Amino acid sequence: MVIEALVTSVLTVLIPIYVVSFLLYVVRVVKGPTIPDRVLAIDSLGYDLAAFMVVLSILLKSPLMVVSGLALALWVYAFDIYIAKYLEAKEMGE
Amino acid sequence: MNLREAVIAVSIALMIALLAYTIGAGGLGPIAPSRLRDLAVSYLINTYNPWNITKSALSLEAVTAIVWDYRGLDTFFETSVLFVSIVGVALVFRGYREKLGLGGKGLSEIVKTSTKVLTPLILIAGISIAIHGHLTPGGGFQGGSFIAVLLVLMSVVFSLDFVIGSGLTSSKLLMLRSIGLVGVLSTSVALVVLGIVLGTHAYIFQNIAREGSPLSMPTWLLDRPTGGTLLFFNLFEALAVAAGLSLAFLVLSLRESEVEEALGESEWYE
Amino acid sequence: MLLAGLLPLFLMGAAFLLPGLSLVIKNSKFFRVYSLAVCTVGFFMALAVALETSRGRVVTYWFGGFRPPLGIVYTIDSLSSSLALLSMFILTMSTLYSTWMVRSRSEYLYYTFMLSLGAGSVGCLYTGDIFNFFVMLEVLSLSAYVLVSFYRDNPKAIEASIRYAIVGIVATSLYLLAAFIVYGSYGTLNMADIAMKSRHPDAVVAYSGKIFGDIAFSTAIAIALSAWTFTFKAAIFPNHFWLPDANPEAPTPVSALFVAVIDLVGAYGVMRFLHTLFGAGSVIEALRHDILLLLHVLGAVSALVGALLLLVQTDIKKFIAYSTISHMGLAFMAITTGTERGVSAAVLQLISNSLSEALLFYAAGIAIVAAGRSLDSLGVLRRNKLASTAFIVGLLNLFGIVPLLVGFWSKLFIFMAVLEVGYLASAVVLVVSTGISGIGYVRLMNYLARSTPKTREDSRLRSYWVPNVVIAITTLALVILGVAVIAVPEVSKAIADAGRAAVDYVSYVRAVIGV
Amino acid sequence: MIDLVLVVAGLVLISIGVFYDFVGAIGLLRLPNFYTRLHAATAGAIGGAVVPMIGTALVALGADYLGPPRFFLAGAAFASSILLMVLAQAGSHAIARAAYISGEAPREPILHDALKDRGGE
Amino acid sequence: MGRVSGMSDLVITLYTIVVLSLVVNIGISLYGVFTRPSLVKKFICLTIFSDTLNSFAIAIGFRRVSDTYPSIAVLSSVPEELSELATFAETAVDPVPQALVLTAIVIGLAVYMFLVGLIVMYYRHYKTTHVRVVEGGSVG
Amino acid sequence: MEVVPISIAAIAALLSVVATYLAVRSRDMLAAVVFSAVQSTAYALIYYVLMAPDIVLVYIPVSVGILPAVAVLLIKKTERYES
Amino acid sequence: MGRVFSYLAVFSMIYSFYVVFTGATSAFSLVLGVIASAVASVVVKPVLISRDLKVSDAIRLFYLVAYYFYYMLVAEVKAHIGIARIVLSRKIKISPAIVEVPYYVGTSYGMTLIAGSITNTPGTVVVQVDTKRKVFFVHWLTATTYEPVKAREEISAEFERYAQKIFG
Repeated sequence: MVIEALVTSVLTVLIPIYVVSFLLYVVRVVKGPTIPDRVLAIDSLGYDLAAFMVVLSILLKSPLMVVSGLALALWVYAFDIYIAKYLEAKEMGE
Repeated sequence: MNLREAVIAVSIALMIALLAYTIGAGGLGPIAPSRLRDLAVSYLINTYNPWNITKSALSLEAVTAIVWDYRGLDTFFETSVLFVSIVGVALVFRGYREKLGLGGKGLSEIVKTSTKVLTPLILIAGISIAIHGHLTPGGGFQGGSFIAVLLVLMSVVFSLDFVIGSGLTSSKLLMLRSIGLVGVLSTSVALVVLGIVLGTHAYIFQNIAREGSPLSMPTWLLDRPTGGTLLFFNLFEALAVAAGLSLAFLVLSLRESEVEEALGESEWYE
Repeated sequence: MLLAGLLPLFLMGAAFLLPGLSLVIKNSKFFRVYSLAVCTVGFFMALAVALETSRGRVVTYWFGGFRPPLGIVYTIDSLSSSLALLSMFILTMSTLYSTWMVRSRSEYLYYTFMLSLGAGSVGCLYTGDIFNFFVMLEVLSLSAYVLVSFYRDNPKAIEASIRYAIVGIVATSLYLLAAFIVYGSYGTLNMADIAMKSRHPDAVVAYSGKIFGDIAFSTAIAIALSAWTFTFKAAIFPNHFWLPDANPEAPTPVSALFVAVIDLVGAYGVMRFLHTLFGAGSVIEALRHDILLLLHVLGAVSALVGALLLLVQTDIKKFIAYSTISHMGLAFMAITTGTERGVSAAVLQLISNSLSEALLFYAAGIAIVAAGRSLDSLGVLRRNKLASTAFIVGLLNLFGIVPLLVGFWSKLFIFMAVLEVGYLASAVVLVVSTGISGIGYVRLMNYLARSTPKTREDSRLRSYWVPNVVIAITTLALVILGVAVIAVPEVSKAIADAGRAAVDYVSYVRAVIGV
Repeated sequence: MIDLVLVVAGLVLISIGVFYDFVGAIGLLRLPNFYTRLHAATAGAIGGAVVPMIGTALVALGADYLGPPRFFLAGAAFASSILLMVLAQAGSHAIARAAYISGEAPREPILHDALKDRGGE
Repeated sequence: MGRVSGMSDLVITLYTIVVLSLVVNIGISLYGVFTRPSLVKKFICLTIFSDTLNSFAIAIGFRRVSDTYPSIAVLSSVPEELSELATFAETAVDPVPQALVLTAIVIGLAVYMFLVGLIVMYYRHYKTTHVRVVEGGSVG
Repeated sequence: MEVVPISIAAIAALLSVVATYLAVRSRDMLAAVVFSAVQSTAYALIYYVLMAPDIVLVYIPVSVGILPAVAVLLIKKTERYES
Repeated sequence: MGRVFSYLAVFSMIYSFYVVFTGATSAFSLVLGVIASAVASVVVKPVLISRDLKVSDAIRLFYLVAYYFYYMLVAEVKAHIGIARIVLSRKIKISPAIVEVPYYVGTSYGMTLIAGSITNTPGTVVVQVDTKRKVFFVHWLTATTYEPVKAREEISAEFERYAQKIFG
């Protein structure tokens, strides 16, 4: 019971900081100015959101939801790679 | 903003205003209700209910149970839509010839090696999500799309040459997809066929014994429930989706030089 | 009834096998025979289902063995079964016609989509579940987009397909939104359940319990959204633009299918939603009346617009497409009278329209192969007595002045139906649009009799027996039906039954929920 | 007792993670150009994501009020953190390389550019 | 509920914000579909549009539980007795919209895949992704 | 207790409106893809907070993994800027 | 023998990841996992391993990976404190530069390990790699030297010592 209270209260305090940093990431996405900047911001946003989802699954007491974090991290990486390929190559299949 | 745009804007605004008003006026029940719709309660009670087995899917996961058992027909035709779309892409690009040796440098060595390391991990994560579809969140489509995005990733990172060269040609993917779909189809009618053989009645998409049709799929494997047909559906669906989506991407990302020959030979007869 | 549940699955499964088989079998003849066989079997399955539902019976099939609000159920009354029979008939005919008309290196792909189109159409008509209706609508629409773009070397075909697809996606998405809203407020997806609860908001049904929200508001917006979708599918006035774009660019057998498969589903949707689900006696009676009136006006407008635009066409396929718009408008006028008689008239109109448009396309197809799509090329048909006779029969049927043909009776019934509810203006519109389109039809006959087109060489022109068989069967169907509507009481009763089935929600609900 | 130690250690790691998350966000905003921002993003990915994931795994092992699925949570969180170590560096490198080759992002300010005369290749 | 009503109001307000933002998104993306001339932009707007509809459905399926947060619609272990199921049904969210949305997402994906094929083909023919305005076509 | 997750959902929803607006407005298609990825991520967070992990698992591969890949491919094959 | 061992190595890697990932405690998961991992290892082995492994490789690997992570941890902590200081200070003081950093490992896995370590420590990012000349081009946030050899001492020498031993 002590553990539950401890975990819940600490996480509840930490979550606003997470949300603020997400907002700051989004500011960078909106400001740009270039595509790599935006992608970089999305990249960090995605990884941190993945971690956030993992953390949130403890707070929401639904351990089974944790896989979504992994999925987000993986496909944000994939998104990175697509944009990188776009910038580098002449054709996507190259 | 010209007149046409203004008309569109106004009508859309009207639509969303109506929608918002409907929601605000309680058209969909109270906002953030504390009681569920009764149908949802029926599903939740029955999803794993050994005490009322004729209504149950014997799956711990209510969403997978609804997707593949209670509303299995929807999902079957959803897979068909995917099938139609993938074959449609093949139709629009028909006549292409996959060519090896068009060259392809892919991305840098570091990305290549990292993706190489990731490959088995993503693959096993996808398979794991598919085979635990009736126990944890996930299922056939989720697992299959994991694997499909892996193939997309490989064709981007290593180049198309690498993917085709390692044996994943479009006809092989088509074959895999057909196997998956035929698996889904035969799982859905398996008990009907068995019922005809044994002389009893069974429904299409039947999973566990129902009133008047006593046939049932195996419900336990070792120490966990299998959800009857759900395990098979998830596996076949994962195969079909993985093969199908990568096929579609493969065809879409063909290089222009591979397609332009096919475009030259006109086969337009009206 | 296992057969009913199996039919769409059977068509779709047959389509699944085709690309797989293509890796093994390279001979395109096999695919023609295969898909023709599948369609024929499907037609007889639909026929069996239709016979089962005659005399007002409602057949249900529970998928997975779950009781209706819990699982998906196919609910087939004489309305849906007769329309499905029509769909399957035209599908079989078109497939047979395609074996002559369509030549391509990858024919198996073409037949795959024909089969999935049939599966989608029959699934839409049979289903008793609004979400399943959406899924089948997507099967149908996607197959249609693909088939429109079949001649991908023709830039116009690609363009038409894109336009059709973009607006089509929005339309089906709006239907999806309507389905979500209905679930949100009714707490169920089953059509019979909804039909019951819209009349008796206090009803408690096993498994789905009571309604959840204020159904008056949500029903209104759901009807508005889904009506938009259905007018799009049925090519009614503000949403008619896709048909003259897309239909002519599709292969001719597919153009022949459009009315019997896609427009039909749109009209069926309106019948189901505005008569069975949220029909007379439901909570939004007054609003429903207004919506019906609006749709009636739209139907009248599209009847006129179609007839007027038809006059200026120089392309055979576009001509027939505009004629379709006009006739779908008439069907809509009949549906939206809100009476049993109106719906039966609309069913007859759909049958007559589908058969004769298909007949026109089949006959014109020969001319198109020989000389292209301009109206001049119709002169080619003079060499083929059967085709030219059939073409004239089709035109007369659409014109609707020959009492031996079904088109006459359908127009007469529509006329009576609109007069019955006192819409005098609509009766005038009916007559005027018939007159205007009549000018067009006479013009077409003139081309048929006089024009001397330049023909071209084509290997398909060596033998005509396949199109001739198709044309003969379709013409016979048209004539026999026209006689039977009056002479055979069973047929006229069946048509009346189909109309009653749409309005009679009680037996629909009773068959599914059992109260 | 061991539970409490695990949970506290995990919470400390999560807090460090939150801090680096914030550092990453601020760095992304304050640093002058794309290449310098890359470093802040790395801090956000490793310090801000891998560390709290490991922390969550520890917390999950300790928090027995979550029931048997907590092993699933711990395992998946740990597996995600391992994957993230591979993903983050490959992603950063890929986008940096692409930006350099395509010249999409301005390189200034930069004091020394060993790649300049090679055109990025 | 046994809670301060101010708290409850706050939750309802926040939840209304979610739903209304989704409704606004429907409007914006639909506007984009109909007014932007580029097919690629239409494609992107369409994906946003259908995503928004799906989110809307998920929002319909959410519920509130007194004292705690609702749980996912997955049983965490094989139930031993019937009462566990009743508790589950009292705390879990609505699984039906999730199942429907799952289907809808896949269908959307399928349609968009094909649309991309068409757009590529369009570009091969016309060398542009702009929709040409021909003979009164108003898809625009 | 439930205020925290719901406020996260509300913030994500507002963010998604901004991202959608920018995606519709921007003339650079690649930027539009990037903005729509932000919108997808925000939606994924909404799904997560509204307790739909199944949807998150299917939505993320589709909407961050496949559709952007296809969209980028499309832009590569056609043109990047709306003229 | 070597072939079988290669498969076995891949299989055990996949299977251990699977067990960690699912937190498997049930026989159902464990048994199905064996089948799935076997299938997966057969599929990916040609992609993953080009030369056959030997048994002796495996034991050495284990220790080295442990050491490697130990060093990595130290470097990470240092670098993270550094970046936090830079970012949160009132005026940002940086000296960004792209420098050449040579490396000497032979295999691509070793190279990736080093590059990954460099990128994963904030403050240095590998922008480009030339596998022919065996040089990384590293973007360095607080560059102190532009000399390749000296830069290697500061950035990657420690990583490389372990990478050399792990992947030779």
